Amino acid sequence: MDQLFVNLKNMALHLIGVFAPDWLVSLSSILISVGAMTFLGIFIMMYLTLMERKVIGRMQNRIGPNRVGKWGLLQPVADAIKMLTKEDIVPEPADRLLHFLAPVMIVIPALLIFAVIPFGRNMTALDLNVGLLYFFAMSSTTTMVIFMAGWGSRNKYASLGGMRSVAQMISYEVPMVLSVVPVLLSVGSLSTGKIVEAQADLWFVLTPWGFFACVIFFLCGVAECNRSPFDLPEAESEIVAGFHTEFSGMKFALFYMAEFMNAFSIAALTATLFLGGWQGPLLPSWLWFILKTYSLLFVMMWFRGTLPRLRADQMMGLAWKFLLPLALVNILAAGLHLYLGGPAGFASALIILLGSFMGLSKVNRSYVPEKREYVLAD
Amino acid sequence: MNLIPTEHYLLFALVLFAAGVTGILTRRNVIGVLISIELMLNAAAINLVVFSHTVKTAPETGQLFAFFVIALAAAGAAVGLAIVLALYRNRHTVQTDEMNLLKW
Amino acid sequence: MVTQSGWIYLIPCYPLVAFLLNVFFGAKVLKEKAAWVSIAASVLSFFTALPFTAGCLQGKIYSDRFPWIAAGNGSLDFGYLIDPMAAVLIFVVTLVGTLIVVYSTGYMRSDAGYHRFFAYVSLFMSAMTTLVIANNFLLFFIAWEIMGLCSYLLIGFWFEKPAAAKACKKAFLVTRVGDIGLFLGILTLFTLFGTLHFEDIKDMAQTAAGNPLLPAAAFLVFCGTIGKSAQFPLHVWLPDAMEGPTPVSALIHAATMVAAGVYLLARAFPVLALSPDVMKIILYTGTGTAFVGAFIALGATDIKKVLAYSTISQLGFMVAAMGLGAVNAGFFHLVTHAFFKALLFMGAGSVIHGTGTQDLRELGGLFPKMKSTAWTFLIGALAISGIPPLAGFWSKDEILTASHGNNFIFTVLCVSAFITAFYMFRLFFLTFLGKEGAKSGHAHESPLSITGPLWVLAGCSLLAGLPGSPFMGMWLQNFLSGTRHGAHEPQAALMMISTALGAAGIAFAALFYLAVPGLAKTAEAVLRPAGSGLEKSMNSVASGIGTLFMKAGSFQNFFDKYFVDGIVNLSGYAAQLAASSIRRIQTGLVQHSLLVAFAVLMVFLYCGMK
Amino acid sequence: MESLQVLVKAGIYILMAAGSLAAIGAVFFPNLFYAGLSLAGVLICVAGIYLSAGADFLAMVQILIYVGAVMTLIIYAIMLTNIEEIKVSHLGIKQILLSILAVSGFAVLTASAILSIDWRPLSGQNRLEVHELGAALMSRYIFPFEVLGILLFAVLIGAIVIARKDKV
Repeated sequence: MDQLFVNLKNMALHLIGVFAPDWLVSLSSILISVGAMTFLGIFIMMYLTLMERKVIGRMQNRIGPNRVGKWGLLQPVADAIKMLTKEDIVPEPADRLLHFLAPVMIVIPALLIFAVIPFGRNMTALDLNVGLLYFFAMSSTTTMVIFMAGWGSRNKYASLGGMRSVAQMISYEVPMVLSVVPVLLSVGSLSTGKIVEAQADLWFVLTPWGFFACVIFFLCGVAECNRSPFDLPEAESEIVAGFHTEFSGMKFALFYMAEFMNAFSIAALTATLFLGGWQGPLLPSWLWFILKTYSLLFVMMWFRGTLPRLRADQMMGLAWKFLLPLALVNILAAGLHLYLGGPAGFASALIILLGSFMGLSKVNRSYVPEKREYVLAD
Repeated sequence: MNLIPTEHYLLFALVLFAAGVTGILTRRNVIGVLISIELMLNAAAINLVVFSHTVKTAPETGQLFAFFVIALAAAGAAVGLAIVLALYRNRHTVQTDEMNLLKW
Repeated sequence: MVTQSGWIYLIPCYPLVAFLLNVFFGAKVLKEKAAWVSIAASVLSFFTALPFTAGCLQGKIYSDRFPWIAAGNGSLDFGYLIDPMAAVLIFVVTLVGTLIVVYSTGYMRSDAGYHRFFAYVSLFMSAMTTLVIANNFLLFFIAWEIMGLCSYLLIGFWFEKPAAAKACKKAFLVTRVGDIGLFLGILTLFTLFGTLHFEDIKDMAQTAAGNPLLPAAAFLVFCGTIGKSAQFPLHVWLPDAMEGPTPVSALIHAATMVAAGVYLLARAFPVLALSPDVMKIILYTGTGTAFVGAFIALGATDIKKVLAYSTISQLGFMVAAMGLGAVNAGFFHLVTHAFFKALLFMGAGSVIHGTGTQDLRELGGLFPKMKSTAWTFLIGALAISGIPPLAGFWSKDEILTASHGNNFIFTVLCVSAFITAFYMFRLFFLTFLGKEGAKSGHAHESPLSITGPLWVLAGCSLLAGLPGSPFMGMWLQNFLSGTRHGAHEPQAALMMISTALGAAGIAFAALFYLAVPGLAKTAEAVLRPAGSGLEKSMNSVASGIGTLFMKAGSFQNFFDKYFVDGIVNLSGYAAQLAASSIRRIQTGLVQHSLLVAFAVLMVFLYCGMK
Repeated sequence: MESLQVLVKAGIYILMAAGSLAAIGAVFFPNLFYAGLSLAGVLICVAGIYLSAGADFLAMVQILIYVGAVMTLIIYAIMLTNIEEIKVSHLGIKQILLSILAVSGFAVLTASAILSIDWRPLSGQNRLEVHELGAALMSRYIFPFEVLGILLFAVLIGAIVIARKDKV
């Protein structure tokens, strides 16, 4: 069962290999995996929207979409049709090229990231030995695309929203990259496959530095995709809808899809790096992977359902004044843990981490603006 | 496994470099000039990478130097753009031909 | 036998001290007593000079040098030289000077600038004496210039009178033209001989015989004389110089300063002798001036103008003598002329003092009122006309005998002598005889301080001729030349002719002005326009020369402004032009300089690749 | 496998062509935002070239630093100095012609130099593992690495001091 999909692919290849020249066979193997990725992306995106609305509904003591299809299962299809049929409005002063290009170019990196995610034992599409760095590179290109969207639509709010989300993404990218360093220290390689294999006996999340790294990584990930507590840029109550205010119809759908794909990849990577990816006792590898990823997705939705939105300065403060120092200390703790090994390392790492956590939270007492007395108009 | 003969890499780098220089010489906007400078730096980095393996004792020299080039380019761009902003604030222009205080 | 004596330096110093005293203490301290200081100074210099004149009589020559400017290996040194010629002249100058100073105490009595006058006169005396005893051309030239200054100051003494101011300027400028010639002449002499001392030049004259510079030097020196001694082209300043007080005219424009020019010719004679054509120029100028001067004097109506033109004419005689080579004759005439011309001027002075006017038409019949002036004036007139026993006859006769060879010159000089006699007695008859003029009414005789010197000079005019006359065997000429045969043999015939000329002149004057009453008016009617016409033509010639100089000056100014300055400005402008063109390169645009840098890089690359 | 190689070679040439086009675009686009984006295109093509030349780590770093950080900086600068409106984006025609002339001269010279040399002995790559790079960075090139760190730190502070409004 474990290698189900791999075997399927090989069978298909043999089938093609019968009557096609060999170069066509290798080409088709690439095509098959790419096709699978794309289909997976779209399928996930659609049913994540549904899942989210169901979960948020349940949290708000309501059922969520159940009109369309059994338990609302066809709701995503309905949304898709709606999105396709909606008229695609392009604002007059907008820059035609940028307005068209932005949605296209935001989906590309989101999809490219899937190549690196290990869905199951030797089920990673492209096992680069710089896999993780590849992930960070792709996620960083989105900043430029957001600018394009914001600037292209010539809308003051859109460009301001774009600037804000870019600033937020850059701020959270730094702690995210640093939080991954302890994992590299212990594994010694950037390739995602090796990382998962290294967690065969012990998931990293169970080590002190691993746990903190996982929390930092997950929080930064959430911030990267502008979700939940950090969704200030396109929050309804704030500046209209952030950088994609001027987009409607299919273009807006693409933005929406890219957002969910990013969320999925963040969850997948957190699972790969810290929760042991597809490592799991009984179930087939890919099933473990799906379980872990979706549980993390559930946490994200949980955040969305419960946590209030962070103010802009609080958000920035969290990134630069809390997560970044914590990540740095985490690297130190991981170093100690690996170097000393055994319980001594474990204890020292734990102590350092808890100490720094307490210190940082004390230092970062939430900023209470001084009491303002209001002068009533006489 | 060298797929491409080295000349083509060098020619591509030359094209980039030539474009960069033309950009610097013709662009009327300082940020345009900065963009051209980035082009030239990339051209140089390509050459470094292409010849990195020729140093038998330390084959990774070229690539590391390319890495340093990229880092420095980023630093350069940062300071350059900071200066552009300061310039814009003081002289309300970023056109190179309007910045001719040294004109006789 | 050459000897030295310190006393000689004192001769010019006494008047100089007098000058300084008058200048610094004249106004406040001396006031009236300024005259006594000058008189004392001139008397002292006269008595200091006397022993040296005597020394020269015994054949001694006083000469000494002291280095004044040490330039490189050679050095310009000053000093004095008293040889027979200087001895005689120093005697004459100091004597006449003293008499005139005494005369002017009376004449200038009530004048405001009393001390100033005597200061200038003393300065003039010291300059004249320095000139006489100088032993080289440079000291001579310095004294020459100071005399020019003094003549300027004295002519313009009554500077509030515009005519006087104009006259002194005119005198100074015209003599300056001559002085420039003299200065160039001195420089040429210096280049020729390397020294300026009279004896050295006399010895070395032969060496430069062939050199073309010699005639040039000679002519240039002669220019000095033309200027100072009022010869033909540059004589215009002398008649105007009459604006000055009469003693000034007497001292400067009769006796001493104008004589300096002739003394210069005498000193430079060795050089002149070597250039025959310059001698010819001198001769013709001299005779020309003599004739013209005499003719204009005929038409003059002002006493002093008549005497001024007569001085010009007599100087013409002396210069002609020099031109003929008869240095001693010329010099002898200079000495006699000094005496009787000073006498005539002082006579005229006392007439002016008495009547208050200079115009002949307002004078007449003064004989009974001013007896001594009249008699002395008569003696002077007789002397100048060349009546035998008096001084004028002997010296003029000498000149006539010298010019005997060249009959054209001889005839012109004879005519001039005749005209001289005629205009002198015309002057005498118009002022002293005939009927009373407008101003003759209340004329009165001048005081003793004026008539005294008149009588002394009358005596000198009587006696001065004898030393040069045959009675004393041509002693003066021999003494001057230092040889036995100083002068030409006196020919009885010539003597007869010259006396005849003088007598004829006087007779005609008497005929015209005394005998026939109507004839005087017609004569005047004819003579006056002729005289003034000639005067005007002479003036126009002089001003022609002036404008010539003006043209040269303006051309030089034009050349200097446009060529010399032009070139300088051009270089400045060229530099500026070059700079402004190069400046354009500095466009201030960064990309331009980058482009240039890149182009240069490409050139290096290309060279590297070849 | 050689069919794959043909594909890769074709890919590389396409990347080079795209890179050159994007570079020319970056230089000649009047609208500066497009120029910025074409620069991003060039950077990504160059990253592809690095991959083909065997420098994977460098490619990823290139994209991460250049496209992530430098492009953001450039676009920020563009937005803050609202250059968009100014129409004339290039200098006078004379300057353009002269510089093109000079550059083409330079290009011809260098190209002739490149083509005249036989590079074969020098060609050939070896794909370097990231850990090899890391080891070399920390052993042989530790000094440049530290200096780079200090430099970036200084640049960080410097850029902020220059760019911010002086608190007057």
